[in-house]
Amino acid sequence: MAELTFRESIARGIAQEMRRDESVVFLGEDIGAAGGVFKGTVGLIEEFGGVRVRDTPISEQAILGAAMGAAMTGLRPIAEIMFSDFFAVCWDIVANEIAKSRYMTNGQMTFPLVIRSGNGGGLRFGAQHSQSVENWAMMVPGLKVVVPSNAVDVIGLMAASIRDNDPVIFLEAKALYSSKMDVPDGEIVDTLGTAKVLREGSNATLVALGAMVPRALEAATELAASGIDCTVVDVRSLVPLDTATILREVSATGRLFTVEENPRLCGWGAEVASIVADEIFYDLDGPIVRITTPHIPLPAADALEDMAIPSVERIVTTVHKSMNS
Amino acid sequence: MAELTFRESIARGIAQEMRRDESVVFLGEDIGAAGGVFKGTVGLIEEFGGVRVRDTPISEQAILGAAMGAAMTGLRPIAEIMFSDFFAVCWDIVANEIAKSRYMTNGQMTFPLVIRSGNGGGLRFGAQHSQSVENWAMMVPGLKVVVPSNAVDVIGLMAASIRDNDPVIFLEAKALYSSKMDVPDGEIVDTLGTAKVLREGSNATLVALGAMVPRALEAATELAASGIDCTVVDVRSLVPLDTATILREVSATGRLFTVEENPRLCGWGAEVASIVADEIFYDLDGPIVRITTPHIPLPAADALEDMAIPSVERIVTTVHKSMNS
Amino acid sequence: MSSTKVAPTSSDLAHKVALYRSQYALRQFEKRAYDLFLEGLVKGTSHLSIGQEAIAAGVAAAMRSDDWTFATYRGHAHTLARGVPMTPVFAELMGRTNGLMAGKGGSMHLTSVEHGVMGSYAVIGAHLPIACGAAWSAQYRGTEQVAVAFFGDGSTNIGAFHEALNFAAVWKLPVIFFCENNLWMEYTRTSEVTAVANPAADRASAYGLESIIVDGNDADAVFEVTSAAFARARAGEGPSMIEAKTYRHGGHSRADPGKYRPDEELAEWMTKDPIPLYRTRLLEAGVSEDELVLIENEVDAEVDLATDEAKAGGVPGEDLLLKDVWADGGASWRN
Amino acid sequence: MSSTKVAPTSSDLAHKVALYRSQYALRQFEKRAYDLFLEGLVKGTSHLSIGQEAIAAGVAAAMRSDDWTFATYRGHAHTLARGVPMTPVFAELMGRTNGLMAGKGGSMHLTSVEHGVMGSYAVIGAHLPIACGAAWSAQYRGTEQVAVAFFGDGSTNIGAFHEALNFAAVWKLPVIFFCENNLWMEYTRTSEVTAVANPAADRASAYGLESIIVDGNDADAVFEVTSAAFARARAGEGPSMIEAKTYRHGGHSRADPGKYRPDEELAEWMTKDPIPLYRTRLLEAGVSEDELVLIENEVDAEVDLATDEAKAGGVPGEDLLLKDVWADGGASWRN
Ligand SMILES: Cc1ncc(C[n+]2csc(CCOP(=O)(O)OP(=O)(O)O)c2C)c(N)n1
Ligand SMILES: Cc1ncc(C[n+]2csc(CCOP(=O)(O)OP(=O)(O)O)c2C)c(N)n1
Ligand SMILES: [Mg+2]
Ligand SMILES: [Mg+2]
Repeated sequence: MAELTFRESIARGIAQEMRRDESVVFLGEDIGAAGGVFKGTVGLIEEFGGVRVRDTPISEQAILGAAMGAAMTGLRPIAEIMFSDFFAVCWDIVANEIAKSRYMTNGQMTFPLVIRSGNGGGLRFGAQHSQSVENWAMMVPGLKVVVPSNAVDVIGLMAASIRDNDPVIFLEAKALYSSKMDVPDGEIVDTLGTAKVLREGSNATLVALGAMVPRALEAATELAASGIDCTVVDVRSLVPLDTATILREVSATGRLFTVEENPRLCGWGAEVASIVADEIFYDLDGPIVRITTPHIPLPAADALEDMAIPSVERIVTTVHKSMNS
Repeated sequence: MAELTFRESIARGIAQEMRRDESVVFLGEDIGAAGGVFKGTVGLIEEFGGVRVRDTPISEQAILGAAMGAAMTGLRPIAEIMFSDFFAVCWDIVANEIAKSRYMTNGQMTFPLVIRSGNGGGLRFGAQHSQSVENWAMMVPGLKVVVPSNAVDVIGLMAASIRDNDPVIFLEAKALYSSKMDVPDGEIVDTLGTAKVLREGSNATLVALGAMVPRALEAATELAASGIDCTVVDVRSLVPLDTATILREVSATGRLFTVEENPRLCGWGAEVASIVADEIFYDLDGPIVRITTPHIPLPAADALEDMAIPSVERIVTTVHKSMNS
Repeated sequence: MSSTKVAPTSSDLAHKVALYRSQYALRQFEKRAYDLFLEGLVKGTSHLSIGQEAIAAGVAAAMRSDDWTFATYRGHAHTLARGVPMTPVFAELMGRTNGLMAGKGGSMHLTSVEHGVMGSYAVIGAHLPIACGAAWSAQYRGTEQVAVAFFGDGSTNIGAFHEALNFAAVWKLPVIFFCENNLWMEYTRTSEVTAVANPAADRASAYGLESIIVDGNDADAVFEVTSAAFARARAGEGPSMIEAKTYRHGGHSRADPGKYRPDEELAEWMTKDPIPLYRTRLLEAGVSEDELVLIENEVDAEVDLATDEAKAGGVPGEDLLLKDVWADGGASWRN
Repeated sequence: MSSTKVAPTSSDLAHKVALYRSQYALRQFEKRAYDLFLEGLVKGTSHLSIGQEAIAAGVAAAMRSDDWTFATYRGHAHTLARGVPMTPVFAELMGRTNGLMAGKGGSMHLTSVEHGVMGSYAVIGAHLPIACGAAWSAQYRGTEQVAVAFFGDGSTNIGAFHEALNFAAVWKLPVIFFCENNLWMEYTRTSEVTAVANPAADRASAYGLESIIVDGNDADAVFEVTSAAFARARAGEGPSMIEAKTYRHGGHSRADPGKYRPDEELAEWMTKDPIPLYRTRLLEAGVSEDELVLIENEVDAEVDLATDEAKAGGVPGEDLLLKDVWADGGASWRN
């Protein structure tokens, strides 16, 4: 057992898998000697050498094209896109090539690859370095999408993603990089497509993802103090989506609140809300409410950014208001 | 009054605005002498010349970058992205630059530009030339998204988009290009953010977009024959979204069915469903059902493509099943 | 344009006869594909490379069977040239269950991993970085396999081209970038939208590469220049870029008559049609007319048979629709 | 690296003194910005160009007031050099209401349309095609305005670079692509991931452009070479690409100490610090020490005042949060 930060867990998860499987290789900008701009890959080049851990030019299409071509010919590459905002410069390789080629070839090709990326706001980096793009990936058929919320899950889900035979978009909440946690020794391997119930309540179900998970938990504690007892579900994996757990937990309380960092329109919460409104409509006791960042680009100033992203306070107020109306 | 195809209406709408305003310019691949790959721009270079209607290299980032830079310095460019799938090669310019720059500069810049693109399936072009990407655009704050369903709306909404001072993603359903309609003479200018009620019913509300609109209408006729009387709403504009009309029409019938060409997860229908499940929950008489393309890349074979995209038959069956359960 | 002339030996001749057969087969296949399109049996789009066969045939002849081809939407010839049988390719164009990808990819996405045809890519430029990835994996595993990516003149102006070329050069990857310069994009002349005269070759130096131009209508020249590039790649000397001058006889796709091209230009290039030229060369080298006619008849029969076999294929159903989104064979995104 | 030497005239001297003032001001501004960062008052990131001031100052001096600057995230100097006052720039870094964009953009997105600073772009390469668009609009309207896009050595390997260069060349756009080659990307040496020695200049020929290299630590040389490019652009002769050799004294961003760089390399470049060198040049040309000290004192006072003014700015509230997504001033996406 050792206390690790979220960022340290990334290197630990990758190292665990690189030790186990020679076909795992890793490429990206400044991931080698520099240890990554977020220091998430410190020590990897030292342990695995410059052939398996390789710095690239600033050429995101080349990075992901290389990952795709390597995956279809037998390697299991991990590629880093430094900030998830930069998916926009290589989206064709992700959405049109990697996501579709297995299907288009009727299963002739397999793409066991992971694209990891720093995602989301909270660091006052402004609109082009702070986006939550989990819904960009979720809406494209053929991509798995994993978003851990703590250091232990980072390791286990990273391992599961690397071992998975499909392309996984692995989004690391930048706001959580320095969060800490006790992490057990030894190999950790988790399972994709499993949500976790972090807290059981009877009045409402909060469904949250990534950096919103600790906030939902904190809000639940506050709400409990004022008599609203909430279940909190950490989605962890958008594709595959553990609808069984979500539907069960929403049925049990009759109320669903999503807590989303992505801008409002067409977020993962809209998908979850729609599934609930279709499949367990008659179990609902009241409106489905999404708590999201407003539909705006993220501002840089700390005061503004804090207003934009759902805060504990906003979660508490919204749930209160909706439960008491 | 003249009978025009959807594709002819595009050139007519653009010409109407280019005649009116010298600052409207038009660029894209093969739009000039060739008249566009879908023959949507025939006659424009002849009327407006090669300075205002300009062929480009196969450089989508340059095309949209040029449109953006021209818009911020006083022109009103129209840019064509031949197939909407190719947004993936220039998504940074769309999602990170055009969409965000007005906000980031605190309103110092304005981007009166239109990006038009052939969208959706039905032509057996396979997964990389058939996508419905309206949700790609809808989820990015700062973009307006317009999707006409008939020739008259093409002209009016094109004019409104060109005159609008914000960036508009104008998606033309390829499957509708050869559909025909009587079009009045003279100037036609429509209003963004207005949905149209095409049919009033009392049992259920079908909300459809683009190429799904004629199918929803046809399904409504069939359903009426078997006693289910449906309202049909043509959304027309995803951003701004005419929630007033949608909420009113869903409230009136108590049931919502969306008919979407986009793959299932995080489509515009999920957004509409979520708004309804939040704001008029107590007016609902039963589950909200989304009728979508399954969450798969689109197959090329005609038989498979026809199975994938919502058909009149599938709409009818789904509504029947849900209303009678 | 350089092509070393050496007196043919008998093994040379066998090789050349095979090259002729290959070019002739590609031509006959595509003529039939066009007929099937006009008959309404090919439902989507299709992009023929009639006139450009010397490239597909010449490059394929220089490849090891475990090398990799990355083609574009104009990929019929490159697919067949690697040994993929005609029947599944016809069937794919027709959207049948016996298609190369059971109808799921269509004409623009022909793929046969078994034959090293690692996909046909329909978004301009994408496959150039992807080919780099295959080359990287060969380099990593030490297999001496080489990846070849074909692309058109118009595709040299897209960002992915630049990223792939630089990346391959820096990592010294065993990849060959092969530009088929047929002068035209869809309906626009490439020279009107390109800053240099030779869209690929004039940019080689931007990546520290040698500038190589070859007569793309001469299968022997293509074979030679490409063989040298393969040798460099296998020796660890990194990527090459080759620009072949050629012409497509027909339109860009489907039923496009290609009327935007000046008559004289087309007429001039018709005189350079690689197939009759190569036929004459073989006759001059001593191959008999009878031998060539025999080959042609065999190929014609193969095309007829493949057409019939393809037509006999079934119509794909829902099992295929929901097959192989994921590695587990299914399409489920939830539990 | 070329820089024509001519005997200074008095008007020359005034111009040069102004250039010195500009460089000195850029330096002092950024030193203060760094202090504010360490104090925790600059909350997000910031990328300093200490060591590269000769470029921002030299290019700005060659611009017409209605020309356009397109900068990167490393854009403080380019913004200030166009005449934007220090106070709103400091305030923007601190996220205050009196910031240049009221705190909504931050350090990486400095924009002042009023001064022709048409934005700072934080995704590598994006602004190169955008600058083409501004140049296109100048060409269309016949205004003889010119757009300048600054970018780093590492940015030459991204797709948008290639597309913009070709596009500008083909359309003969009045745009200048200015590469500030400071040898490093973030923490990786650009030469390790780039196929050519001069990442911009060695690629000029791929776009039919002249290869131009200049000493980026010599404001006079920068001014001259850029002035010539402006003249070409205004004369309708199209784009230019200029590569300036320079060095950043500090790390890439924020508190990065830049330890990955060899000590000798940094030491060597410190001897080429553009500001003391230029100061010496002025003294040798007959400008008095007193005059320079006066300028320096004025600038120092300006920096102090601007710091205080910026700090006095308010904290932005919800009105700003929901302002100006759309041209109507609001953020509403529905009725
Ligand atoms: C990114 C992208 N932009 C545009 C297209 C549409 N398109 C398909 S083929 C083509 C012309 C390509 O010309 P060239 O590269 O010369 O190849 P050729 O078709 O002549 O073989 C275009 C513009 C596309 N498929 N992808
Ligand atoms: C598309 C993209 N990829 C990566 C980054 C992260 N990044 C920011 S600055 C930088 C280094 C740029 O180096 P260079 O172009 O030499 O400019 P310099 O910072 O030296 O001025 C990188 C990789 C980015 N902003 N955008
Ligand atoms: Mg071509
Ligand atoms: Mg640099």
